[in-house]
Amino acid sequence: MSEAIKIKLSKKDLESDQDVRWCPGCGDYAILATVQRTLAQIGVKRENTVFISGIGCSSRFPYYMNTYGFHTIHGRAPAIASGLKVTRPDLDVWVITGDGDGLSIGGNHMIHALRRNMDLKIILFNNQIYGLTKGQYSPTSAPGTRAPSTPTGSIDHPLNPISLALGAGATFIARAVDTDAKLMGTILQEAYTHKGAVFIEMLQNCPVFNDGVWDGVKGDPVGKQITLVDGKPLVFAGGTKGIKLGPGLVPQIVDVGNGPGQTPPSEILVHTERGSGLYAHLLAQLAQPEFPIPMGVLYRNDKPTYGELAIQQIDDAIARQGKGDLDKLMYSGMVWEVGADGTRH
Amino acid sequence: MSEAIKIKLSKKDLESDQDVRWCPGCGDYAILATVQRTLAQIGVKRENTVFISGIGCSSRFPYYMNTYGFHTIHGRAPAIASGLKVTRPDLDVWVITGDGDGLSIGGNHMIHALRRNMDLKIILFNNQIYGLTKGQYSPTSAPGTRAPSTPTGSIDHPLNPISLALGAGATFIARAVDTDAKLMGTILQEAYTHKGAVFIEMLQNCPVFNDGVWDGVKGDPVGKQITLVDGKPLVFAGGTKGIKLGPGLVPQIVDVGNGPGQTPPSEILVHTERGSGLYAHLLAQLAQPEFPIPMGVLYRNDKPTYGELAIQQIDDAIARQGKGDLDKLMYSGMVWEVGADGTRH
Amino acid sequence: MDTKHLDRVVIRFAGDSGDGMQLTGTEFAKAAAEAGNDISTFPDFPAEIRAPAGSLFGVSGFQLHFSSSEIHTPGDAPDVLVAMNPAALKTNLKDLVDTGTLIINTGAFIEANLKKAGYAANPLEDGSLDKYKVHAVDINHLTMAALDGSELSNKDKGRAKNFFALGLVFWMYGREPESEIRRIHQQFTKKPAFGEANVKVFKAGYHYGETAEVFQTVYKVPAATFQPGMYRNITGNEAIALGLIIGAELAGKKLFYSGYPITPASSILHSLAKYKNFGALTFQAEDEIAAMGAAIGAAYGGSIAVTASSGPGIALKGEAIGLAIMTELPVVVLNIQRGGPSTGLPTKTEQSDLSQALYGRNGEAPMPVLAARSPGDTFYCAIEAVKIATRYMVPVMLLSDGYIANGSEPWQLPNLATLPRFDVIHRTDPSNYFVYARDQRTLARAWVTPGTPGLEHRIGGIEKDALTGNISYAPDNHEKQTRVRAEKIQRIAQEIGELDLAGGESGDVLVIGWGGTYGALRQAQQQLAAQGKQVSHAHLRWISPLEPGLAKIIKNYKRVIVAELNMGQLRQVIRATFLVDAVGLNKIQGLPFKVREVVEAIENQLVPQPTESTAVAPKPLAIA
Amino acid sequence: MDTKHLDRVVIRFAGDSGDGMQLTGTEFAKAAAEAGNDISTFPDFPAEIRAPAGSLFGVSGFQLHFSSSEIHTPGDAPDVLVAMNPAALKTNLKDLVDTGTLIINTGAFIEANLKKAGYAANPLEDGSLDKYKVHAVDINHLTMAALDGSELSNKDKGRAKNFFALGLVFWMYGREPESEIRRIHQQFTKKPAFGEANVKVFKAGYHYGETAEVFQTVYKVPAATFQPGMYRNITGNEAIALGLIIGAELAGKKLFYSGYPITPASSILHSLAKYKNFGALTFQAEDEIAAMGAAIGAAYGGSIAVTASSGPGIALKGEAIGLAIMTELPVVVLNIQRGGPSTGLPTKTEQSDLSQALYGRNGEAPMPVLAARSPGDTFYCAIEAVKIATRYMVPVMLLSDGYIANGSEPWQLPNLATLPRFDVIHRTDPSNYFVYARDQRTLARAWVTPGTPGLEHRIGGIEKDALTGNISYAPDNHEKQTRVRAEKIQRIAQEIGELDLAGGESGDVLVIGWGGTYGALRQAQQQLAAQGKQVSHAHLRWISPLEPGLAKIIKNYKRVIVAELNMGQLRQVIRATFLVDAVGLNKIQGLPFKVREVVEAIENQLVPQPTESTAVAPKPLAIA
Ligand SMILES: Cc1ncc(C[n+]2csc(CCOP(=O)(O)OP(=O)(O)O)c2C)c(N)n1
Ligand SMILES: Cc1ncc(C[n+]2csc(CCOP(=O)(O)OP(=O)(O)O)c2C)c(N)n1
Ligand code: SF4
Ligand code: SF4
Ligand SMILES: [Mg+2]
Ligand SMILES: [Mg+2]
Repeated sequence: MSEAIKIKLSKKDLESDQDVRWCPGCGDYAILATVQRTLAQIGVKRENTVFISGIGCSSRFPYYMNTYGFHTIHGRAPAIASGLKVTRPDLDVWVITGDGDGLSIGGNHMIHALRRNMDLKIILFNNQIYGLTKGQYSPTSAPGTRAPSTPTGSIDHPLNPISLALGAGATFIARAVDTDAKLMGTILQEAYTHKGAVFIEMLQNCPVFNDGVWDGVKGDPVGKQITLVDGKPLVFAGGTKGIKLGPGLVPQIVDVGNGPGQTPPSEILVHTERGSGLYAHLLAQLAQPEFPIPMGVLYRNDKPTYGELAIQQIDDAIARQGKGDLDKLMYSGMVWEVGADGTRH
Repeated sequence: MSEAIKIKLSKKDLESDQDVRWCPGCGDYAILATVQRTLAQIGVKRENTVFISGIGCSSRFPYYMNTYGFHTIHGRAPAIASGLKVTRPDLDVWVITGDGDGLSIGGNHMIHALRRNMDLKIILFNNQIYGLTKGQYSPTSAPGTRAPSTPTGSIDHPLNPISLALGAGATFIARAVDTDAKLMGTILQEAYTHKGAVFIEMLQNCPVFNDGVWDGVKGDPVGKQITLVDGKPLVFAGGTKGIKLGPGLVPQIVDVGNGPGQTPPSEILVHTERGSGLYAHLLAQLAQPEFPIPMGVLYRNDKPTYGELAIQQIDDAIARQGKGDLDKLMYSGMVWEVGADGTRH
Repeated sequence: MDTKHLDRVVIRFAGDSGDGMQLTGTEFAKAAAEAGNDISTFPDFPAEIRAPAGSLFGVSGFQLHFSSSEIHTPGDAPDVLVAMNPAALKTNLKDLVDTGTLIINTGAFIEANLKKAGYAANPLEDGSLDKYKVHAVDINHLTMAALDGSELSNKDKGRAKNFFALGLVFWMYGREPESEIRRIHQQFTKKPAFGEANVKVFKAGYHYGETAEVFQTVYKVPAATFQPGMYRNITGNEAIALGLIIGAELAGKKLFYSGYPITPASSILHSLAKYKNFGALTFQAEDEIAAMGAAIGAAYGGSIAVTASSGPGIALKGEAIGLAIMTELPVVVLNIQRGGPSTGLPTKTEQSDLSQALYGRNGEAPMPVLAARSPGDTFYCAIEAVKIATRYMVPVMLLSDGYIANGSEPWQLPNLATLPRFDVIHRTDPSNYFVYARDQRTLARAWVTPGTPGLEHRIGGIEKDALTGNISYAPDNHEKQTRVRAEKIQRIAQEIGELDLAGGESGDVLVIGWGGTYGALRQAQQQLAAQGKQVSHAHLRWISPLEPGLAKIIKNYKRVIVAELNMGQLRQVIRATFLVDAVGLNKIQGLPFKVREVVEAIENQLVPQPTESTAVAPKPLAIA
Repeated sequence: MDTKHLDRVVIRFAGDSGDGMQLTGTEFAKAAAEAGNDISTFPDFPAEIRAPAGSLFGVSGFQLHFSSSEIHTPGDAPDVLVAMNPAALKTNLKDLVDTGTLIINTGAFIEANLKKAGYAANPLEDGSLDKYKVHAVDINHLTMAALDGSELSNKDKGRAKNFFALGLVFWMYGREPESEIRRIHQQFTKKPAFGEANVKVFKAGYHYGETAEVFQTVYKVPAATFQPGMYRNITGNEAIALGLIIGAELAGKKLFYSGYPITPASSILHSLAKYKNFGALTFQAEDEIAAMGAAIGAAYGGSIAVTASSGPGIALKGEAIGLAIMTELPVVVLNIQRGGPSTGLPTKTEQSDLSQALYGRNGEAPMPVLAARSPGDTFYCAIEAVKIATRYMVPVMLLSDGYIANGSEPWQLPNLATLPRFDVIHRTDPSNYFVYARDQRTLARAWVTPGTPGLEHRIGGIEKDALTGNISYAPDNHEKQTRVRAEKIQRIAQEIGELDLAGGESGDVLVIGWGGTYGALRQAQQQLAAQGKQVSHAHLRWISPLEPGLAKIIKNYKRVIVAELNMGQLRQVIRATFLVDAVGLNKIQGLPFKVREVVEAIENQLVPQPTESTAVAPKPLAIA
């Protein structure tokens, strides 16, 4: 990412001159505002910031950012962003996608970009629906979702975006809900400083086609979510409840405390952003309705990025063979001369 | 799957009249022979058995089976097989793919077929290379693989096929190496009886472009693999060593026994095919060189298949609305009559 | 209060995406149909789901043409414009005929909205509307007034205002309010409170027209005369879905439909998903490639396999369509065209995917291509596509477009009993079966499906032996198979009926068209023929193979015009095939032809003039 | 022992995929080139990596044409066939000229192999080879004998037998063995034991020829005369890789190449991956769509972005190519064509992706298309593609094919210093910048890359305003932009030089060709012209836009033949553009034209005859 000299920026500086075209009440507005505010706080260079998206309501995002932006085609943003980032390491490249764009048609590019640890900051707007095409179910829709293409309910088992990202090899994984501006902001700050493949699942409400899908996950005190803090135990409901690992590697909800029938804090799992892959999978599997859903930074891991390694290989080659000599290159292999007499010498 | 009336079949009955066109010594021969032998032992109906493949050396497989076969296009076999299976539940549909066909270009169809729990038996021939196109590295190639397209070594982090399948939602996951005909046979037998998305990773040797990639994983006694037995502890090296779950959810190799510095058998993890998802992820993460690699049936889970549910919905609709009446359908909506006088009545 | 008789009226309802203009238009269209008019509709909505209120890009429009005589188009220009807010007025006024009637919801003409619409001054006050018959009505206020005392929230009350407009026009055109009231109640059985409110407001609008002396005249458009029979109002996507259901029935097979949502094709999937009790299995795939793949798998298994998309999705299916061509499996591919290239104009209409349909695959990969001409025609085209695909063992591309997909017309219901069946027979006889042995007449290979004992065989995308179907790299075999695949497509000509030609078999100008432009082209030809002009119109259903009828007549005209909503894609085929110096009438604006545009273009060709040079790559004849 | 002088020789080496025939052929070609002959080679190998030994489908062949005068093709039919086993004899004998020379490795003619090759009787004994000059040599045995006492395993010893054959032909054609011996040692520096063995066997073969009195004659093919200059032997894929490196250099930019492996394009990626020290960044993507996507991203960032594939992969790229067209970004797309449709004939050559290149995308999506004519020409075409893409801000499709990609010829090395540069300038001036403001001459928009302060802007695949580039659904704007995108392609004509025409600007027959058929067409024209026939040959480099030079002359000939390795794809364009009744010379066998085939086809047109009816869709003129 470009070294961010602190230039004073306001949210306004990051707003483009385009009218925002989302439906009134769409969760996308809140995410947009938070991104604009956070980038202003960070003081990014607008000219070195690029937003690349696919197709979908969420993918209209780049038009509204007063930075460079590319609204590409359905599902291909991670591939296009990869080509840009490896050739232009000086840029901050953000990818905006949706649950359909990024996990249905674009699922393969997504996992391969993550696998390569491309230095991209990918934000997936998960509204569990295809908004732009008027409300068909998506790969994250709950089983039984009634939508125009599934009037009697969807029958496929949804994907868990966090599990998929983890399995694919993302090195920074986080989750927040569109109504929690504060948490979104913190996550974006952290994501900005991470070198490597960032995957953020933004739980986004689509009031028109899937209103209230995320109502169930809002609120830590009421025991619907766990707000993750690195090094702190996995507790919720005001600290009265916690998660421990039960027999057969099955997570359990327990009452925290030293009283009878309670579990001592020492046995509660402690959140570790840089924890083991298995621990991260445990977090990924904590899902509604059985469990409160973890919010915040779930996983972090520092690995060289594809871009760094690619450029390293070029530098090494130059160090080893010297900067390429074009004439040498042309004259390599069996070369001979034909003289003025037209025959070979 | 078609109810298998036991008709006596020999391996020969499952061999087509086509010359097998793999390189001498290719691991594909052993897998082919085992599939033919096992299906003969099961006594399948050849006419109800279909092999569908993509493109690659491995994908030539269907030509050699004396069953129905479809050699399709690169990466799309799971999608094509899905269309066949949902419309023809009476057939046994096998999918043959490779690490490039199934995880590179075809990765998205793979995860979505698994997610939907399509009743397909998918066998992925993993030779960690693109054989048919002469040896480029694949998504499963070890980092640093030197291949025609990566003369100074590959730089992307490989995918773990088992983790991916698990994350996507496969309901039967197994692994074997091409030299272990016995284990391949058992797995195929088990897979045949499973209803739902089967994912089998066959570790296959490509003597021409990637010779010996799997030499390191052969042999339980020497501690290079764990042969999984449902209900039995995760031990290897002749039972002298085992796997236990260490602090921070990190698996550990320990000496098994009650002596000093040894770990009592009771603390060794016990293999459970129908275990928790987290346990399955633990198995998936046991990889060379730190760990011996688990062979056999890693995971099993019974869920309704996409096909069952789709047909259920049709039956329910008929039960609810009665068998569709075409005239009613045509005459639905606002219908009016124009009389002989050409005007509306 | 006098009554004026009109032959035809074109009315357009325009307002915010949230104002319910599509519903208002649809309901008024029903009333016109009910009253026995011929009708044609043209919904025109923005790409945004619900753009912010009052914005220019958020305006949604619905145009209705109703008439006492036969019509083919939604009309060139509205005689009446209902504008629910300033943005709607701003974006639609230019289309209104001079001296046209304007019904304006003054309640929405507040400072904020005027600003959003970019009006410096209020057009209601600056005299800029003087040349029109303006009816300024505060619909917002009157709606609220009508619902005074209702327990609905003000927001919900406001939602009802489109019913006021509907009531008003019901009165203006002397429509029977009763059946509409019934329909409203039906539609809101689940929310009776809303039903009540909407009816109240609808009546209020109706009575306002009656009482407010501003409306001195009631216009009556007498009933049109039709072929005797049963009719319903239908859109192209509804009809194509029905055609697929019936097509599968006529083939005696089950329907499998796989698709990935895309505008304007999605609603076909939505319709078919409701027809489960007809045994139709629908599959929403992860992308278009998978949708095509699943269709190929279903076809291999013996189903009537169909997939649909629009331009970008069809581009993605190209490689897999090639597999269906090589393995000779019957799959029907629907392309509901929209504006391109790339994402283009997703909600606008265009005919620019013809070349892609003909050539958008690697290698020599010819496939049959036909195009539907009107909403109702998509029904018959779907059936024909199923018939040809199964009879010739080949994937078939059926082209429709956003205009006929969403547009509607009164449609005479066919008598199903009279539709010819084409039952599929799958070969089951193992005795000397060869996978690529062909039928003498159709050149089709036998459709053998898995599950058939003794016929086990293997197929694939590599070139196959002309008889056994085994992999073959033999040079002569490849040439032979390539030519057979091409010849098979040509043979389909034997299934194609008479060319649809209006006007003489010779004359001054022949206009050739295809697909959704039928209405405008035919109407233009009729106008000019009525003036005694030697103008004919040939409308193609089949482009590959090219309709055989064309060859017989195309050289009999002084001028040939190929009219299409693209840069000249059919024109290229016509010129190459017949070496005729056909000129192009081309419009690439995301909109259908206006009859006037076609008439002018033909008249230009009627006055002798040098035809454009053809020494350069075809340059289309642009229209004003 | 006498010496016979020949003008030219065509020799083919044929054996198992494992027999090393490609190496043998390549080495013998080097020797011919070294001796100053003009050469042309044609490797022809199976789709299988290493098919089982002795199988018919496992036969791998390498044909070499070397000559004392200028040649353009690897020769119609071999004068000499080296057959290492029965399968090789069986599959190749039919091509050998009557009275041709046969060198047969009798050691491989054992029962088992004869059976695998489908020989009932041993052709060496049943007299079926009587009409040929047969040299029966037990190469297997002689190889073993030569390595008697070597510490290599018998398997490894056997591997050396191709060097025996090589030595033998070295002697037959009086080639200098020394430098070959040097080359062998170099190639095996890592495994000296093998090097030693191969040299031993090579010498044994050479001396066998010398001593065994069966070979009475040594044939000498004198050196050809060439343009003075530096030369190297090069294949099409090697040359295209060099062209990309140099093209980027001439543009003053970095090269980014993304690809997904596919025959016959993969080796370009392999070459470029070795050029890291030239700053070339190569990316093996997860599929072709991602490869095209990554190229678009790199172009957006300011790199010279290139992606390559073959037919099936290009089909997959279609939608993304449309995005590059809409956003007007420079990407070079290489299609190394192979036999289609679908997977088709992966290792065989064909020209059947022209239509796909021209039309294989949704909407009106024209793009420039050019084609390389020979291995060396791919170098210049690659440079030209980079130049046009960056100068006109458009994706460019460059067509090559398996024949020129793998075939080789002596290539005169250009003097890099004399190649004109076309340095790219990225706009950095923010003062009144409009994203879609265009250059007057090229109609290109400015190439502004991220990282430029003050020029932040947004682009995308939805139609854009003709000036600001903001989303626009305005009808007139769409028509305007569509026409500008088309006009931009036509403007490229101003960059195209003289038409390559051999023969008069008028005459009896004009043969029009494009791409890899150049050699056969040009040689046929030369033959007939030498006989005084009024035959000309125009070879097109640019198909979109069509070479302007063609319009001037095409009407000056009695007959026009369009010769292509497809069913008539260019012919369709020629007929539509010029309304000329061009007939087709079409071959779809996975093989290049033979000069004889072209000559015969032209002669057919020279005798007056009714030209085929053109009232039906173009039917090509088949060749015997
Ligand atoms: C190739 C292609 N296929 C399909 C479409 C139609 N389409 C546009 S957006 C979309 C899905 C959008 O869903 P999601 O990614 O969840 O975004 P959301 O609108 O919900 O924010 C689809 C199917 C398209 N534009 N291009
Ligand atoms: C669309 C398309 N892209 C690329 C190819 C070229 N191709 C054929 S097989 C293959 C990869 C094969 O690797 P894998 O799936 O691992 O099979 P293996 O040969 O190793 O068994 C590729 C890239 C193709 N045939 N089609
Ligand atoms: S449809 Fe849903 S996701 Fe799309 S803009 Fe409207 S509210 Fe937002
Ligand atoms: S290349 Fe490798 S994988 Fe392919 S057939 Fe040969 S040995 Fe097997
Ligand atoms: Mg969504
Ligand atoms: Mg492989």
